Amino acid sequence: MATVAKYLLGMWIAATVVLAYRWLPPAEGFAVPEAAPIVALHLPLALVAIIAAVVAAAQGVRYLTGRNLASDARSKNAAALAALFCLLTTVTGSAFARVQWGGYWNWDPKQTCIAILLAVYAAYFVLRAGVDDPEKRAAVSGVYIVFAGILTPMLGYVVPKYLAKFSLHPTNTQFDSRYWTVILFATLGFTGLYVWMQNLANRFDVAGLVLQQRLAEAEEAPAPRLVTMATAASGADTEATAWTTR
Amino acid sequence: MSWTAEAGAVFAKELRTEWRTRVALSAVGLFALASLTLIALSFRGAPLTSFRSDADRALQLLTREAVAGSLLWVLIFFTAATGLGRTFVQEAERGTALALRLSARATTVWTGKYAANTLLLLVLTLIAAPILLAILEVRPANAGLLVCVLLIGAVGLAAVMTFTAALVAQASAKSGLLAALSFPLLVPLFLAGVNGTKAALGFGNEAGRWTPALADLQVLGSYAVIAVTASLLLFDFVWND
Amino acid sequence: MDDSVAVFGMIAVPLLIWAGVFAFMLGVDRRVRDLERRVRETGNFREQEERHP
Amino acid sequence: MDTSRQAFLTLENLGKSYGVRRVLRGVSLAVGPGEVVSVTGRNGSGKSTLLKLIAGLLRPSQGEVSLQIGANAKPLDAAGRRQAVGYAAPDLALYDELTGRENLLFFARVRGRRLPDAERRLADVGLAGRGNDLVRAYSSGMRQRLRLAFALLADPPVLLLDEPSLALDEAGVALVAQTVARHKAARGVTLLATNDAGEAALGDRALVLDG
Repeated sequence: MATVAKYLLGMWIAATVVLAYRWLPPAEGFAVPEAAPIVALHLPLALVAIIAAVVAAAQGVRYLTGRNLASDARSKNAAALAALFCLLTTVTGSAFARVQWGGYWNWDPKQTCIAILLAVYAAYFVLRAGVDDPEKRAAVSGVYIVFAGILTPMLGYVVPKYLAKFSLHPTNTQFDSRYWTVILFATLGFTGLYVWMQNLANRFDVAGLVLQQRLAEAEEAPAPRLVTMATAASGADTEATAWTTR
Repeated sequence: MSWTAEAGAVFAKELRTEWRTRVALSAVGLFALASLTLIALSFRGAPLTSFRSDADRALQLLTREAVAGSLLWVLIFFTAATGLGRTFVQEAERGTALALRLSARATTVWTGKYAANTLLLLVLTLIAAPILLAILEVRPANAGLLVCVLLIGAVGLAAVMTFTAALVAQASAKSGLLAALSFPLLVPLFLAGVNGTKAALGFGNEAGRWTPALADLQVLGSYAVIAVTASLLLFDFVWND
Repeated sequence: MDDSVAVFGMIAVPLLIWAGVFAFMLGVDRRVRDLERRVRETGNFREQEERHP
Repeated sequence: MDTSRQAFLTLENLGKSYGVRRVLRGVSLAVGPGEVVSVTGRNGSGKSTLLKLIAGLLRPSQGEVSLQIGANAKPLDAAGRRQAVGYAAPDLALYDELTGRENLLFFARVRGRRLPDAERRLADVGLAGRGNDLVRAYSSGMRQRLRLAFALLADPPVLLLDEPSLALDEAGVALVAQTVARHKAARGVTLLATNDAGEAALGDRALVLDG
């Protein structure tokens, strides 16, 4: 990523933070007006978590078809970042719940989905740690993340249906245009941050793979040799006969 | 169609080997027995009240129907996680997986084992459920509905468990992995399952009508279809890798 | 007066956090670029004194 | 074996590595109908890995396995190779909870084939009359004989035997030699992974993996 892009991203997110805290009016629906910025940052974090989840599943499919360990590394990195953003979403969500309703958890449908997604990635990394051969680990992880990618979207439909009646969270908070502007800014900013992190993690892993490849090639391994039995039997080929007596 | 004959051969083999060793059956049976005993002990003193629609919401959640509906699914999930993993783990450890991979297609292997696991899960559920209901003194308002919910739920649960068990068989540290891997994927099934079971027991449905649980049955049904399809699509990558 | 201090505090903390994260990211970015340069330069892996594990 | 079922096996620079650890490197070999090749080398030189790669049980890290059944047929993919080879190895096991016959019947049915001659096949490997006993009660020698019966189950054009004489008595070793000779006479392709000099001598050629 070009250096100018990095600094632009840095300023963009800083500007978003300032906007969130200074420019946002305290929405009337909230008991604590200062809680407004957290909401404006909470939603974008969830969106980026889902973007990372999609990338993780897509790279999983790419590994299963292409069998290139770099795809597996990208899938793993995307999964790690998805877990990170899920965690940030859950933390900001419960911080907001704490400020708004006193409880750290209020079974808000969207928040519950993100927390379950976090559990998927926790399980993913436990599975990854359990397999040692890199290729088998890549295959098993790829399959699990694609299988999860098929089953988890249902959460978006099922969880709101069942948890709606518990949730204290006004499901359709009315955001005025300024909120949506900050949410858009924050989403773009966090997406940029995610892309930057993913890029760095991928390049780090790829460099590791290249070194590993060289290490394997550098290793001296005697080349296999084909010996015809006729010579061995007649004893003309000393190595072959030497081999029979071993 | 030869495909079903081959899957049938795997299914028959699973039943025969399981019947001769009863490894999974005993693991599942003992686990369920232990859980049921613990539940019986913990609820022995305080008989729960029955559901009454006029009671306020918080009290309603503590009624027999609600507790039984939830505990049943906790029991089913953890008992399944104890017994259903055995089939692949044993094949991998013994080396019979090699012989099977040389002889059978991945989909027939999964289908045969899935059918055997579903049967095991149904046997467990249809034995443990009545005992649990007896312990909590719950008479289901609509027994037919209860069986439907448990049946369709078991079909979906066994699919995810069988698929994940094949992944676990490839890992070195296996203990507890099946529950950890399968639980986050099963949340939609549990939500619908618990809700449907409660409705069948009479929670918010004293008359035992079918309509309150129709949506749950639909969720359970579509979940099972998606889980089975996904398993058939992806199993080749697990089995032959 | 104290109102602006409080408000300033409200913004300062998140900004400080972001500045920290940003600095960390720049650090990681440089280390990855160094690693890539080292990998490119060392055509033959053997003489490299610091062996990759 | 009629010509349409004769096998042509070609390995091009075949290699397998587990992460950094390279197990097999640069194996190139062509084996035609009626040929027997012994694969030798010290422990860990990749003998078993090579056979598993050919059988389609492992995915190559480098190079290619090409197996054609019939002179100008197209090479089989890994799934096709799994079905076309007869494979037996020490780490391959059959079901302890099933009898010898039940094992053979199961592995035939799961291939979508009937097995009318189960008795004959058991007798061929010296297990006549033991078909009704659970494999759990089999000695290691008897298990090895059943593995040979398993490998021959589909009358495969290619036979891959990894240390076939393991735990076999005098008669067992003779059985292996006879099986290899019969498969060679039937113009099949045979590969024997072994460190036993006598067994390796069954091969027309030897591929020495540790050079």
